Amino acid sequence: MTEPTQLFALDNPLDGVARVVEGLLVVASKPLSAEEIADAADEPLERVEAAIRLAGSRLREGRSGIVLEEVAGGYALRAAREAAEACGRLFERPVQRGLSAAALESLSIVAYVGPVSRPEVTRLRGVVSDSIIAGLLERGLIEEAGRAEDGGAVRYRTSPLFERVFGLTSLSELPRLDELADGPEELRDRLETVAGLRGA
Amino acid sequence: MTEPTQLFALDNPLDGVARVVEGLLVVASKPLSAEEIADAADEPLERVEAAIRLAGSRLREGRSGIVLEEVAGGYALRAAREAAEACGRLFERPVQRGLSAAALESLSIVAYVGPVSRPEVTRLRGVVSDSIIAGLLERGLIEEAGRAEDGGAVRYRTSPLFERVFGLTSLSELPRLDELADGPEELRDRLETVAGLRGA
Amino acid sequence: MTPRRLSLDLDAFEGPFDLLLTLVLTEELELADVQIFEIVATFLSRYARPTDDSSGSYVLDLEAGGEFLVLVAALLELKARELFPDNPEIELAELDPDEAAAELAARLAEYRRIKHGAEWMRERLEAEASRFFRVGPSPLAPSPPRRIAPQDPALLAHAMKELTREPPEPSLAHLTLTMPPVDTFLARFRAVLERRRRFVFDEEVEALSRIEQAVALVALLELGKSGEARIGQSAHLDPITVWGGQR
Repeated sequence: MTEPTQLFALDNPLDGVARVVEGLLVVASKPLSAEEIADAADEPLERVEAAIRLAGSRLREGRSGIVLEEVAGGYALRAAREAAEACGRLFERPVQRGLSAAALESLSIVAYVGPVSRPEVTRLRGVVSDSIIAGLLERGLIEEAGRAEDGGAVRYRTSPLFERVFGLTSLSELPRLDELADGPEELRDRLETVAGLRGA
Repeated sequence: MTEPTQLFALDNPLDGVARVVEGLLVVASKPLSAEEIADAADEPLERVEAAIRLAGSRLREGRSGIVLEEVAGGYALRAAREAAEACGRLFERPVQRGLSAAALESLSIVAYVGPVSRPEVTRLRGVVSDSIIAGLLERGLIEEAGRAEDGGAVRYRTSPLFERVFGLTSLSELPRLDELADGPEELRDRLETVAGLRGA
Repeated sequence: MTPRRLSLDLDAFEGPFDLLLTLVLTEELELADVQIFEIVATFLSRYARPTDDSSGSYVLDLEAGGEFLVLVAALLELKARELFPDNPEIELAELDPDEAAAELAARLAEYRRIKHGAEWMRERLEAEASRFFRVGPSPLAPSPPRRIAPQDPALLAHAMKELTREPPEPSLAHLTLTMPPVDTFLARFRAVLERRRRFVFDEEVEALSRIEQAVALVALLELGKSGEARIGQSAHLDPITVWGGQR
């Protein structure tokens, strides 16, 4: 097998720096800025920027299965588009049958009382709920709905996926809870009271 | 800038599969076996094995900053050794850093004797080893391997991360212990020699 | 210098050997945490010296060695007992010296191999120090949404009902007072009256709890009602005297 890039490597004095850039990016688990790379490589920023361009010219669509991409926050490696289908199969996850009791509790609060923030869900459930909310976000069942008026914590509402999973065309189709409370405000008050009783 | 590999890519029908291999490896978070790659790429195993070799010939020390290696029962990407200094400045090595002599001794027991329980490690070392085992578990170097047949203590084995950290393709690459030290017979001979000398 | 004063610098202990022995015997130091091998190594580094004939042999101070061996043997036996408290397979005392030597050699050989394995691993780690790889997810890995099977909205309503249900009142069941049966005191007072003509109730129940005293008083009133005893008190709040009556 002929190796034309070998010649090319000898020709370009930046090649060593480009290889260091590639090495750093393949180990990183978050995008790296040019400055971070320059500090790590102990090279001047301009030289590193040129090396990033050189590495990018090698690691690009059609030429390599590994593509160097500029993203928010710096540079990172991704799979080439021609590998997308294979990557999709690699990361495919089995269908999840049910939701945990904790997930259902938090979802019901977001659905009936939302939009609510993480601290509010924690207060209304009486249990720290950060990781549950993160899980619901990751699964796409809830989404961000801006911050509270006073500029406080980010609040969440249920997503279109939530409606599809629960077979609803809108939140107004949720089972009614008339016997519990008259509207979301009253429900929220009631949850707070009960959470207080539990904590006591 | 001339791009000789482009021509080469057109020449080799395996090149597309090799790029898919590269794409899969750059996003995977653990080594992938040839079978896993073949499943994801939807290609015959032999073709994938040839493509892995082709990708490996491109992603190797001296030629690329990203190196394809065979490790822990599969294939994975790592940084070229020439990027090690830069990587050392940017990345922590929480898994390897500060493994004490006691931890290495316990790790050696799990690797050679495993699956093995905490009490067995304690017996072999002659020192209570519970906290050391807990530390190895936390670093991800060992993992649970079920309970002993009699439903007794949980037993441990080394993890794929252990093989990756130590750069082993499999545990069978560990050197044989009888090559490393005397067997009981030789040791007994030596004890007796010492006893004989003292008697003289 | 006697080996008792041998200065030790171990993971678990720093100081003279005899202090270590004292701490072990008073159970202030876990023998399981002590590497006896390290003690031996320290001893040898201090008391063994190379012979003058460049043969590679060592001369051991026999007097110090004898005393040291006795102490270390005792420590080893203690340690063996601690490590194998209920292992019926280890009957060290029943082993004859030959078997014991074989067992010891086998153990030592096993341990030496493991030490060699650990040494190989340490060297390997050093050699692999320049191998860096990513631990954790790739920053641009695809993250396909996890697919979720259709769910019944009634589950949400149920979860909300459970959340708004007031918790039950805290149970006081565990605080229920346990009362001794009245019969116990009836029998006890009858037994006393068989031995003595008269007794002072207050002295008899002095050591009991308030609950037991109350039950004892019920028993006493029972005896008075049935005519088995007469109860008297010289003044309000004075000690209660009890006399035997007719059955």
